[in-house]
Amino acid sequence: MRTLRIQTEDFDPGAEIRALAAGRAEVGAIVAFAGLVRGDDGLSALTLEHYPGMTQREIARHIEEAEERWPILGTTVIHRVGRLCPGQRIVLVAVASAHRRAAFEAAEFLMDYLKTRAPFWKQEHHGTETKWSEARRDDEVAAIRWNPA
Amino acid sequence: MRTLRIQTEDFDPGAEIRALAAGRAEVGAIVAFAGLVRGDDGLSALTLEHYPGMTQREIARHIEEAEERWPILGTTVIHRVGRLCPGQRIVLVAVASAHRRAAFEAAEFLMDYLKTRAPFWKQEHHGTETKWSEARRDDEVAAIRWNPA
Amino acid sequence: MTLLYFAWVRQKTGLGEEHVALPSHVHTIAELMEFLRARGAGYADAFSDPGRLRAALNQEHAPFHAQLCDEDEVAFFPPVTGG
Amino acid sequence: MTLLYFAWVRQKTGLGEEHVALPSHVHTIAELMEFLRARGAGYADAFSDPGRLRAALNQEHAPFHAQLCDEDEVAFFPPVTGG
Repeated sequence: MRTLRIQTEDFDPGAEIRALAAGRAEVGAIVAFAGLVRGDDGLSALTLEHYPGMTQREIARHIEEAEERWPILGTTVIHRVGRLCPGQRIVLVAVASAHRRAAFEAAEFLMDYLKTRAPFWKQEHHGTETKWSEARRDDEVAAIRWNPA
Repeated sequence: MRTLRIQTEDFDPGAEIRALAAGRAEVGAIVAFAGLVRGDDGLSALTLEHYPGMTQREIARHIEEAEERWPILGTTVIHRVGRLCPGQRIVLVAVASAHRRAAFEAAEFLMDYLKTRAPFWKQEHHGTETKWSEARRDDEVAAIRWNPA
Repeated sequence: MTLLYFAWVRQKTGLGEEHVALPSHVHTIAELMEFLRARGAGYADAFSDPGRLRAALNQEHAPFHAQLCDEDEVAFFPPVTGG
Repeated sequence: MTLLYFAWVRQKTGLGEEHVALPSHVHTIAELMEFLRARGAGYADAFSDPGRLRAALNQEHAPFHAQLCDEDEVAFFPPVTGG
């Protein structure tokens, strides 16, 4: 069971969690990650842009990789694009498994990919100022831990 | 912000996730774990019993320990007791933080405690047969990794 | 003192909680288990193998050599299985 | 071929997508960047420092020495920042 959506609209984490477990008695654990826009440093909004053809296929490939690495029973990835204000939800990753360890690891693996290597670009709005976010070093390190050279 | 409840009633993961983030622009990450009763081996129901005075204080102490170890901004722990059927929710742990790593680690730390060392006892019902669950070795190992001797 | 029993210890003793006066010769949890074992068939069964039991003293896990006072709350139960 | 520009590359070129015939002397992404740089001030600015750019060929990350065909989709963008 796989759900993958890139959308401008908000999503409902509770409904997505319910859908992952619905009617499946083998699911014992669901780990859900919800990412929110932080209002650090006077941020007034973010605008997210992505490369649609590449985003879909790269995320799908990482879901497949997670399915190969861990015994998971379902995955939901929803990522918003467009203009988002502090406090708004930006991403949801939810993974269902029989046991908790696989669900935790697969969810963290997918989040590390999404936050570091997925083809998204962020523009930060501070009042009337706007700048493009730079790729971050510590995030690169986080992604590398799943694929040591 | 701390929520800790041991109850027979069900809970709403979506509402708990929303409550953890509500009006707090410094929250960038919420990791929620929902545990469900699996229908393995023809299990028809579980009955959970706990030691109320000890459960509350031990879980509260582990939430405090998580707050000391990771920069977390809020924690919700809800555990159900009483009779539960396959597919029903049994536990929710949700942790809010500025960044994802702390939220993932603190949620997993609390779940490992709850699943291995919290004073709960489970009775498994298979049709008309009933037996008490035994403590599990692999779970003990999972809990030990947070506190190497 | 207050005695609490959980899981199959509760089932074997037939009750979840009781209040007893601490006998003067009972100073530790181990001695309390010995004393309880003599209280009837259900107790004898529940406390026949201390290796299968765990104890808490005033809501904290405690070793069997822990010292007791009359106001203490002592609980007996099998190893916890977690939630 | 189809050319796509994202983030500040799109802002500098002034468009997100365009279709161009692959010139016969352009065989690699590096040569394509050289060719594009000569198309006007916005392009010259966007492609002035290849070290700040990344490319994808048919929706896969690709090195600048990758070979091109006329039906290819080539995208230029800054290093991704993730979601």
